[in-house]
Amino acid sequence: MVGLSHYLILGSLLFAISVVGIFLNRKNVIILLMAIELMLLAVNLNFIAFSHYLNDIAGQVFVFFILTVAAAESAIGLAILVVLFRNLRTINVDDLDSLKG
Amino acid sequence: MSMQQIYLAIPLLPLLAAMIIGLFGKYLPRAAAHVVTIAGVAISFALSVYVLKDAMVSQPYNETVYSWLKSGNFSFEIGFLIDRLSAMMMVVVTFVSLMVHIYTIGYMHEDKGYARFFSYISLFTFSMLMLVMSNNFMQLFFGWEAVGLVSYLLIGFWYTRPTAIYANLKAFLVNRVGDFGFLLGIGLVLFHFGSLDYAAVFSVAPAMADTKINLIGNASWSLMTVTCILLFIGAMGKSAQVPLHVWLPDSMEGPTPISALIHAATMVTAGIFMVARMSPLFELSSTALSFVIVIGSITALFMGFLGIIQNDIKRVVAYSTLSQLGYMTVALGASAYSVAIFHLMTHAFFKALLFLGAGSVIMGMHHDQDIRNMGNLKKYMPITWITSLIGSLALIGTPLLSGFYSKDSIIEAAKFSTVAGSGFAYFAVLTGVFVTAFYSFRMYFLVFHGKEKWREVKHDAHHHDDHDEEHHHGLSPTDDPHEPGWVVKLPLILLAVPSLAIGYFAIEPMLFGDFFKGVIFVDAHAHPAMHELAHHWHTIFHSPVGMAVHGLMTLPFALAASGVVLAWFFYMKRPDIPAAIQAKFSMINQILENKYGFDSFNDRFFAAGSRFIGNKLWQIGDVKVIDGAMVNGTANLIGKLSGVVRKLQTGLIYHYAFAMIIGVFLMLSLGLLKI
Amino acid sequence: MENIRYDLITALPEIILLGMAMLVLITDLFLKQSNRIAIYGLSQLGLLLAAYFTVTTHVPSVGYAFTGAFVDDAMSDVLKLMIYVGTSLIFVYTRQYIQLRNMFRGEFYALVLFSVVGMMIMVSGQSMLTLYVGLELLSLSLYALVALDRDNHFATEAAMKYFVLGALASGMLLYGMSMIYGMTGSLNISDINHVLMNGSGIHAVLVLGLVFIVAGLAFKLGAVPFQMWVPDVYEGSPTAVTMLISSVPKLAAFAFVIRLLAQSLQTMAIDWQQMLLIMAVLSIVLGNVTAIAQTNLKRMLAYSTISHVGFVLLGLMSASGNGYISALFYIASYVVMTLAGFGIILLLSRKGFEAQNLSDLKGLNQRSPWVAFLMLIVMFSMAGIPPTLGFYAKFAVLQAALQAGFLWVVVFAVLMAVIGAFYYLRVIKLMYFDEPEDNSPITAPFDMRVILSMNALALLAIGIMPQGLMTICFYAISRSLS
Amino acid sequence: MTFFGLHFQDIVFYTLATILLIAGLRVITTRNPVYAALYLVLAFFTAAGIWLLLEAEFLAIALVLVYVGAVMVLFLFVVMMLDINLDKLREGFWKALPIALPVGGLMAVEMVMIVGARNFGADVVPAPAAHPADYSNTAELGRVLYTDYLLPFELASVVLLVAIVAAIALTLRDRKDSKSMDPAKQVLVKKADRLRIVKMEAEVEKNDVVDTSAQADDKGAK
Repeated sequence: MVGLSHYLILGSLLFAISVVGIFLNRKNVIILLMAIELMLLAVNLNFIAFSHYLNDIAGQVFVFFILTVAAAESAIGLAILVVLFRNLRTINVDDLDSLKG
Repeated sequence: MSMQQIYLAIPLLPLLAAMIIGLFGKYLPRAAAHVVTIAGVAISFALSVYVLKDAMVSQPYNETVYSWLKSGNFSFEIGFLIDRLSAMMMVVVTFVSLMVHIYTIGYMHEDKGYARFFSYISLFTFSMLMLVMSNNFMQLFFGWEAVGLVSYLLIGFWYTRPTAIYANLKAFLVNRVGDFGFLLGIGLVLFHFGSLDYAAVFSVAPAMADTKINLIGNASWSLMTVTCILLFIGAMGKSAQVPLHVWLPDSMEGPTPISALIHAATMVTAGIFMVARMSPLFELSSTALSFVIVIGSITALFMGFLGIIQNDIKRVVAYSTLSQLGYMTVALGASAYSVAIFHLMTHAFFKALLFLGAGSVIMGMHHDQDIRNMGNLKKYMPITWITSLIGSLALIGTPLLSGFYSKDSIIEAAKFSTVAGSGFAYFAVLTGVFVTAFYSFRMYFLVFHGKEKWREVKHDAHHHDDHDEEHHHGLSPTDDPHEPGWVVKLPLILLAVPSLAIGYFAIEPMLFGDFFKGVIFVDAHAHPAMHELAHHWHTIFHSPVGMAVHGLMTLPFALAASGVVLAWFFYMKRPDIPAAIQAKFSMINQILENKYGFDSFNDRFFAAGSRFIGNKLWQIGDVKVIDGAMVNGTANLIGKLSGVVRKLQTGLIYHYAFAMIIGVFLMLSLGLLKI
Repeated sequence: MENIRYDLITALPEIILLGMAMLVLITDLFLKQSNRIAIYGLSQLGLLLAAYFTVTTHVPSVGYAFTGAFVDDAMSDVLKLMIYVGTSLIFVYTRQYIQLRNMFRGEFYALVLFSVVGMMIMVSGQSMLTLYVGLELLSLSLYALVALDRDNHFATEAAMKYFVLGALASGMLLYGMSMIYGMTGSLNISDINHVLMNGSGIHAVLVLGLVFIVAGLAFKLGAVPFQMWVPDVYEGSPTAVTMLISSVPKLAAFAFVIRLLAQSLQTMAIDWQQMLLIMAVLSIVLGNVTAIAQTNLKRMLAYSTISHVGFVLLGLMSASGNGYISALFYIASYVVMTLAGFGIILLLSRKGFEAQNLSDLKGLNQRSPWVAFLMLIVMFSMAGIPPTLGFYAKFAVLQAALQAGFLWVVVFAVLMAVIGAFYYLRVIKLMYFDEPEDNSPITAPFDMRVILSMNALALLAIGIMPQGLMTICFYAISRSLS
Repeated sequence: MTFFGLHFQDIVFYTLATILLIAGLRVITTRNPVYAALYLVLAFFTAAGIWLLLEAEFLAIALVLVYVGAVMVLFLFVVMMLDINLDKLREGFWKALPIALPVGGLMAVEMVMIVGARNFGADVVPAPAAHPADYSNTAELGRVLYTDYLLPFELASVVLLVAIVAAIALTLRDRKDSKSMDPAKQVLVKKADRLRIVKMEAEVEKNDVVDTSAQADDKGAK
């Protein structure tokens, strides 16, 4: 019988995958943005699972807002990415190191 | 004008002058810089004299002028405690400062930063006055930091060398070590006494004499001992006691008036003043006093040795200052606080005189500071010569001169002291007398007598590895040195007067009268040195003249005299006689050499020996261990650490993200481990 | 109906600023470049109106609006007023700078106003949801502002880094919030506290949530090891935006920490105290040590911020009324100091020249003694030298930590502060003892000079009379936290 | 209904979870960003399925419509728009793996330990009672959204506005070769911008005068 723990474990594994994705990825900024989307998905899964088992709608409302904000966030992220590409002609993560020290 | 307004005016006038010149100096004529600041300091001096006269007859003034803030039980206040101790310090500070202001007109007249310089020394005067007039620890610390800061800035006044980022870190760190101890001490006071007000703390102190505190683990420490030692560590930093002395010789990089004002007469004595002010606390801990006396005697003796091997005129005086500060510390350790303050006062006059004299010589020599290039300057600079001779004689303790009274009293106090380490202290101060006489007169003879050596040396023959070449023009062999104008000579003469006479007039009231009654507290039972000293005075000396006459027959005088003679012999006699003899009668020379085997014995064991000790101490102790390993080591360590930590900031997003993940991971593990 | 009316009145300052932001956006379309100054006036007017309504609707009691999602208490009002003042100063200081850099556009002012609304929501949020949305409103505006100078590739790089790491941090924060929600079944701050007070909830799960929440908060504050973005973003952003990022959002982040840790997770104080302690110590060390090796002024101030954040955390970590008060005092002082510091950098910048290297300060005293004097006060205050404000702020925080029994931490912090004083004094040395490398005159509008002078002198004035600010901080905290 | 001791719902869950995890892994490991985006789409679809299991119907559909339909398309759009050199994109991947994997693994283990069956197992947290047949998830969500959560709802609109403003401010730029009109400028036009009234001398019918003025005009034209 699948219980709450299954959903939460799935969420935590997904979260871990996306976190690893962020620092495993050395080349492509777009993948970073996707890993962030994946991370939010994991969080959403948590909220919905809790919401279901607590029989409380608040968790779903939170997810609703996370989806909205994440959409806005990716719009801005992609806009920055486009500007970045225009300036540097690259989206290689390794090339983003002129600011350091 | 009420007394409070006068008290306020004394520090605020120099501050006002400093602000006017500092902010608007650019828009004012050049002369305005010295006119405004000298006027400020001169009025302060006049008022200080008035205050001192008033303090002789009236009760101490202890009032809060401004309440900064109240936090719980504690309140931070700006307040003045004007008693005879602070009044005397105020007079000394303003007088020396006034002299230095006048002298600076001549010394800095070519410098671009003329107005800036006056602004700083006035600012310094303000800070120093706030320090001595304070009636609480907070304000004391404020003044403490402020004088340190101005001094730090002024050391760098001529620092035009292309310096690395860490160049000043060393001097800075050493002083921070001291300040850190001081701050911890103040923290302990605040924590355990619940107040920062002197009067309140001192009144509670006796009841806390046996309080124990746990610092590390369960070992219990006496509160008084820990507090006093921490406070004294602060004094060690500011008053340049071993091992926190390394910054003082380096501070000679600054202009000479600064060396005279800050690094000889006033700021470096702030530590001595502070300990004397805290006498009610220090009296409660013989352990702390032992610590004080041992540190003081090490400084007094070993810093003197280092003076022997220096060739830079200012460095000789600087090491002499270190040694004299050691003397004062010894007096503090022997519970002879009034003697320490007495020596502080006489030293302020004659050391300022010596520094200003050295500055005059440097000006005459066109900024060549190497004493090996000087000689026979008495012919060209009579006033400087006479006043420097007075200063040197006062320094080595010639009877009737001011230094004699204070220094002999210190030696006597060390002799009578009963705290642990006082035996070593007595030996150290006695030996120190010889050493002091030797290096003082070595310098005196090399500079003012003998051959005019700058006529022989080639200018590229000498070099200072740690000096800015730009400021060492040197004198060309055909030129004669000239004595600077009256703005330089006047302060020398005015300082020579107290160097000669102040001891004679002040010893009886200050040490044996009730000048410091109610100000300095001595537990005569536990620490009898001062009591014995007074007993001596009343039974044997009776008067300053009696003490001088008596002094002629004592060991210190003999040591000082032999030091002078030896210096004369080695630096006046030896250089020409052996050369002449060697040239004409090599046989007789041989015989003379044998006959005077006594001389070479002397040379080898006293002069060469002490030179050797000095050299080794300097190389191993100072340069390698303290300067190299401890100070530069720490500075380098922080510098290197900074460089390494900087590398962590790679600029790469995935490394940043990784750091965040690691952070979360570690916090999570920590949180779970606890469960 | 009464209810909704109360709600709207309570949120009136937010509504006004939002309206003004949109008005700015629309007005901007109809203005010629020469008349653009009007949007500057509108923005300032918006702040003024918001301040007016914040003051007039202020009541000393705590009021809840929007079914408990929004709180109006003394702390929120005080912090909001500080935010208005800070933002207003930012507008004054940055006007010339952005005019010269082709950033004087409606978007700049609108985005700043939006970010201010975000901060106000963070300050007043009483539910995890509101707090999160406020945080994102602030963050998204800031990401865009950093990249607003589109052709500057440093700025773009900084924006990208800020964005990716910021998104990662919000993800962590959300994960933590989901765990707390799962344990308590509520999003509301006070409800969560009530549930936890009753002893329900599995401790391990709560710790899991707590760790992730603390990570998200630490990122916003810029505490080690979540500080990596700070130096890069400070250096890369246009100085006008750096000034914004480094100052007022910290006030909002402070409120965020208070709401989440002190109000909702109060029962877990022992756990988060330890985390904050470690971060505080690391921040103070890393900030002070790394700053020594910096040659870029903005970067140096970034590391200085990190060490200041360490001190704020020390205050928060005490988990006592005094601790929070001292932390609020510290962060308010920090904002005043930072504004003055960056204001001077902006003052020295001119068209085509960014005064962002330490060497640009060389010989400032000869170029302008007054500006050098102001910078001197700022540096003194940052170093914590009495009698400036910075000293008292450090003192208050350390005193609170001492009362909470962290003697050795305090000793250590003092030691590090002493090392830290070095690089501030280095700036003073450069200004007063080195020869200037360029002697170009300092051009700045009159209002900026006057207000900047007042700002820097305030460091001295409040430092001498800190009682007023202290009373305000005391009022804010004691009326809001039971 | 059980298969091999498993409930039907369990089978659906395990199937979807497996696909979700694999898709997630592929998102971060695949070489081509277009594939990564498509794997992410797959992950969203399976996640939507899991949300349906949790009776969050509205959100599941919103995820597909909003996320897959809009956000992921935006991603793909940007990926296609940028001219990226794919060959260099995976360098350094294997070098980082030995560090990344243990840290990620340990972290996952810690998290799984906490959220595992001990604290949230089916026996610890019982499944909630089923909703009545006329229960509408969408209606319920809508009801609270416009009442209890009015403030965040309004703020979310501001967040979206910020995103719009930011995206336009960052990416919109005038192309130099475009011949488009700017309506704002057209509206702002004033008479003085377009029409110039030149005061001229009255025409005098003299041949030489006309000639010189004609010459002057010629020079001006040159």
